[in-house]
Amino acid sequence: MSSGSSGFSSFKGSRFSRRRVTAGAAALAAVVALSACGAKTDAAGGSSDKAAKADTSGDTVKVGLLNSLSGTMAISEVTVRDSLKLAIEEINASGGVLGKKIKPISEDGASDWPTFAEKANKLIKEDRVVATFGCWTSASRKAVKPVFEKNKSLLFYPVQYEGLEESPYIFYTGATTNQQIVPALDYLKSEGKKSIYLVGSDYVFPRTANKIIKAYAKANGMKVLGEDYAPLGSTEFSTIANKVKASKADAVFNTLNGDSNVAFFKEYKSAGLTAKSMPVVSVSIAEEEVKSIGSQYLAGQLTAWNYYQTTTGEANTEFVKAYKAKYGQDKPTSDPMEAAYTSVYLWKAMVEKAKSFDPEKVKAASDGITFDAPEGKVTVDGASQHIYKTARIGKIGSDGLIEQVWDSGKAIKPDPYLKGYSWASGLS
Amino acid sequence: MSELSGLEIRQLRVSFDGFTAVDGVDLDVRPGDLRFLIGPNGAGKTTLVDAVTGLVKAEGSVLFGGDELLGRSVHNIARSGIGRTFQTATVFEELTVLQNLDIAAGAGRGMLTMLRRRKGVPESVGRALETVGLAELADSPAGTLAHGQKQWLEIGMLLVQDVRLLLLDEPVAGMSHDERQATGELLERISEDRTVVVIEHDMDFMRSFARSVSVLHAGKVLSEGTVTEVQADPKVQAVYLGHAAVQDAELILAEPEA
Amino acid sequence: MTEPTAPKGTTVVAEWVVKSPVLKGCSARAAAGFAAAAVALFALAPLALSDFRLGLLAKYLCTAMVAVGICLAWGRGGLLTLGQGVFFGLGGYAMAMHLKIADAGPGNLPDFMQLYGTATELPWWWRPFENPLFALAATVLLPMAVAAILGSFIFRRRVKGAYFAILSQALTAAFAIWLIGQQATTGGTNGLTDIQGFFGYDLNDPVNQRMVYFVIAAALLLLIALARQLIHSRYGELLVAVRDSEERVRFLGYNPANVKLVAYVVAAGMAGLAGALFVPAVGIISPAMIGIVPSIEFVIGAAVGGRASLVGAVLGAVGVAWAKTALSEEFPAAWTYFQGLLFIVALAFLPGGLASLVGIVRRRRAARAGGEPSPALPLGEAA
Amino acid sequence: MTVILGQTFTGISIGAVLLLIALGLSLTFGQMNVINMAHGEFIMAGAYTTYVLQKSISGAGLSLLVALPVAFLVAGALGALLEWLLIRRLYLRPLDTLLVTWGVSLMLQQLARDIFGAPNVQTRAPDLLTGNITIIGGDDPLTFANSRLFILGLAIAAVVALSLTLRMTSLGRRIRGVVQNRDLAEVSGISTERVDRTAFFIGSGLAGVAGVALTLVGPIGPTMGTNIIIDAFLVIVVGGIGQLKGTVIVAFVLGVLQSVLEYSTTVSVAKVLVLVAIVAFLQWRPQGLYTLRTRSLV
Repeated sequence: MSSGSSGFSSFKGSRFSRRRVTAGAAALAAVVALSACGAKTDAAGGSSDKAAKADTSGDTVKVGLLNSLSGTMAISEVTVRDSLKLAIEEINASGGVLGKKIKPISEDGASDWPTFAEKANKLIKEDRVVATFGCWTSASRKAVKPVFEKNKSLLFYPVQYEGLEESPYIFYTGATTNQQIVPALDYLKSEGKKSIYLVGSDYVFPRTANKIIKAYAKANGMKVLGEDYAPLGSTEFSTIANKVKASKADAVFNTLNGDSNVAFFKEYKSAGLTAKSMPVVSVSIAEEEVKSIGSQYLAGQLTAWNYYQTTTGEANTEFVKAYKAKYGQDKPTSDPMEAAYTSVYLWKAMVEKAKSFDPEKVKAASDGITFDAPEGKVTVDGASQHIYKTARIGKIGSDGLIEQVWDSGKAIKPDPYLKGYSWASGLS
Repeated sequence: MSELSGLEIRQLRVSFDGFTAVDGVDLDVRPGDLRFLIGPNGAGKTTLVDAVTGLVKAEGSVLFGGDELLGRSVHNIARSGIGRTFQTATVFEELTVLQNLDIAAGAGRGMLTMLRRRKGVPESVGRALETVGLAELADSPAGTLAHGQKQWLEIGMLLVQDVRLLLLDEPVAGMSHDERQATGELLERISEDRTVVVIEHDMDFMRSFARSVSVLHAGKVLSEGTVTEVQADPKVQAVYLGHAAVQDAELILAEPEA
Repeated sequence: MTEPTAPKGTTVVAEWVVKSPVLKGCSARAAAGFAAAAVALFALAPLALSDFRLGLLAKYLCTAMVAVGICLAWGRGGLLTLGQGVFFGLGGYAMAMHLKIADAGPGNLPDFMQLYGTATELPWWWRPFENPLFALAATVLLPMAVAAILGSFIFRRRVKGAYFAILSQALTAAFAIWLIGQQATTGGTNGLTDIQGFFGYDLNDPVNQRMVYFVIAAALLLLIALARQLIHSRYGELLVAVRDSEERVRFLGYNPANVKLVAYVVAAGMAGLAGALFVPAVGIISPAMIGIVPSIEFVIGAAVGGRASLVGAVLGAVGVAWAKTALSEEFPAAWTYFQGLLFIVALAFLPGGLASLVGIVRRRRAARAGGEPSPALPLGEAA
Repeated sequence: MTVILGQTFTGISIGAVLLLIALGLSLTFGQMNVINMAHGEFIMAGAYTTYVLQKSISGAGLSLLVALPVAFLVAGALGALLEWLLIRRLYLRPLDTLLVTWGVSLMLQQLARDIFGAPNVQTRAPDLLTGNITIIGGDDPLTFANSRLFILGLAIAAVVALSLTLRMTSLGRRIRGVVQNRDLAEVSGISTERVDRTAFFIGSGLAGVAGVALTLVGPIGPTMGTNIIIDAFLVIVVGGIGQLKGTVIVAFVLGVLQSVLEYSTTVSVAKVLVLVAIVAFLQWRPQGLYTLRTRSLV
């Protein structure tokens, strides 16, 4: 075919115009981009400070609730969100904070760490909240930590965790390792358990916890007979159950998370292992999880927390009553929920002592703040921004509730880096 | 165009899971022939072509212009100058006629040419458009072509591919009488400087255009020769109807394969 | 046909482009599109959006970059890759590793290694990433190399269609599990977080965040231009041919494995670059961006917008990511339903994605205008 | 010795679970070439059926037995509905089916969350199935879990039932006819539409049965399906399309491989190694262990 056909001659013409337009567009884009940057460089400093500053002008103040309402973590985090809302309602009913009502802004972290960072940014910059409550997994906390630090805004984190962290803008109201894992080991030791097997999900908390356990065991004459990790969400535990059984350990230390616990305990029972022959101490199984695994498989097994629904005391009776009244009689209360509930009251007390919502002033006022929490009296340690907590070992009953069988007697001073324990010196 | 080459098949054997589809075929196609392969369903015609083009594994020997084809990959065999079509016209429906031909012409193109846009119409593509009579439709998507036009496009693709051996599987199935005539004349022209092998059921078409015929039956070559010789062969008559006349056999043969 | 003169001829051009596929790669419309996109990305968005929203847009644009690659590999090449998370992750980790080393300063270990690791010095495979040039090159070349190796195995053995999709999904799952298992050297589930600097620029500074946005926007336009060139080149035509009939292409003397490999490798490189730029924009890379779910989410955008259309895929990716943010802010449960519905509607009833609506509308209008309706736009037509 | 026997049994029992969850797929994916990502949610539907039935039937053993047929019907009905609503429009576009059904699976998960709540629910297993039998006594005992034996038995029964149905009944012959040559089957007066829907009903129903079995060993929650679906597809891919025996063999081989690797390394490493092994295997046999030969030009 000759190239003189109509199609091809206009082909050339079109190319020509395309070049021209493209060149024009590129030049325009470049100019616009440069000018946009130039302008922003001058203005940015002022405007961004203003944007990040919390809004305390009206007669309400906003706080952020940052929890996974969808995805795999929603199971646990929704309960935390519910108990945060309960605390806020109670505070508003009794007059609010510094005369201002609290307005909660709830955001969904969607069990996805970058989403947590995004939503934290939104709460601080768009909603201009005075403080944020929430996060559950270590990964989500690590993801938002720089956001709160960058914007100098406060996060209250309500879940037991692996320690080794002190962020100036986070208050940790769950247990650190020396308030949960170390006491649990003390308990096992006092019960005469000489050898243990470690089972955990493959993520930061179990791996760090097991590092601490191994150091403790070495210093205390206990043997660690095995250590196994299953990918998060893994539900095939027959091999691990075989390994545990073959090890003939005195006890199992379980740091599995979520769905994996269900499969693990079903397999554990099928293998003929019982709470009598080889007790399992779990640090991630609270009342809610007992409900979903079934006491058929769990009765007699041990847990380590700072609070149970059955914890005695006036404050807890009222908390449980209020929670069930609001969310249903069949809804149990658990440690992270209690820590979340407590965190709101602690924040209120700090604000009132500081007479300001300003994060810097709130931080400065935090040391020594106390609150009669459902778990008992808690005190804020201003230096580490953790709180003093009592450790409690519980036994799961056939009714699905957890009965306390041991406690540490007094609230333990938080020590996230385990500086007070000589055996832990090589850990970090 | 390079010199004409012929096809030399010796003791070709293809079996699938115990079933032998081609059972020791010897076949010679001399350079520049217009050979028709006929035979009842399941005779092994398409499998034979599959074996030659590397689609199925086979034993024996297939020499083309003196080079062994067996054991080589499909695209490798294609590059040595052998092209084929399929029972159902297989063109790239979402590309235009021009694009189809351009792709067929370009197996040997270098990286840089491939990554640039096509500018103008390559000479061989232009010639093929004229040869197969699709110049008017160059910019239409191939999917919008009529059935016969697709078959011609396929033949055109083989032409620009510059193959020396064309293996055509039922190229006139579903065509009108005029289209068949045109196709036949096209094949005659093509076979002036290429070797052509056609699998066909249409006996009229075969009689009009075949220079030589091979009859396959049950995986073997039953008969070979000119149209007249083959029609007169009692073995062929026996295969097709046992006793009946050739005329009847042709009726049967004219039924298109499902 | 005469050369149309602007501006009266704009609609004529549109018609003309549709009717003459030969010319579709070179239309003035495309150039105008580029100009409009550049103005929107470089001028309008920064003026209209707050720093926070602009940051989100940067994140969406990273998703769009992956979608450009998916458009090429899946839309044009028919390779449904449910494993783009692997390449996104490789690019992201390559970038984040360098930034973590740079943050830590010379001689120091990145923070998480001090916390969770036992090593006193950088693992050997971290060392090359100290070099910024190596790290930058690796963000694109590493995913491409991995794709080349995987692809050459997979395609040569003619693993295709659903097999390829499931295999790529399994690979991304395996990669995520492996990453999580290496906590001491990869940060495990946490990933690499708390990234402070970007080649000497402090990421806490909003001005620098803005610059990161501009870099991302420019990279996206660059990738679109690159993909356009590929799609409209002879290679692009061949790729569509391979998608439609791989065997036929083989009989024309091409090795389809190589044709597919190129698209797969280029898509991997694009995902890698997207991952690398995601890191300074969001400040984190973790296995959560790599597993099965994020990998499928990369595909959603392209599918909804129109897998075979670059513009469709890019707008689809940005739109779906935006819808996720907007809807999940208010109704987290509704988002899941909406996401499911999007998939179903887009794929079952509108396989060309929203981009095919443009074609349908245009044909209607042409029909109403009394002209002959132009032939149905096949999947690959609208660009 | 006990370790080897124990791990082999564990591997076989993992294989039995894989086989149960993949069996339905061998019909829908293997025979009909439909990639149904919502298969995992049909398994979930079976598990929730068990949960719901236990609320009205008190005996754990009885409710489990009742749950098997009921879950088959529930999941089967869901499958037939899905086939009628969506999949029949997509038979020629397998990749699109994959993505569409993934969307369906998202919606079914959220539906389960809205109906039963986000947390896992519990079912009571009959006491008989929570124990174990001792094969070798003594200091280092070898025991087989009753629940695993039950699943193994159930898997074998399901395979036998399915293959008998495919071989012996006229329905089975029609299904195989449609699989082998759709056009010819249609010309021969078989309603391919009805055969498709029936096959899909059976395949999905088998997922429901698998769901009942899984309540004995795993969690029952909205996301339970997503955790296992990829494994199930890999079994079919490696086993080969359209071949029941391939599915059976591969399920057990992968189970044993997984358990042996888990024992000698870690679970994560084992998972990665199994996937690598699968990729390597497909290098060797890209069409899976067993393949149907066809002459069609794909």
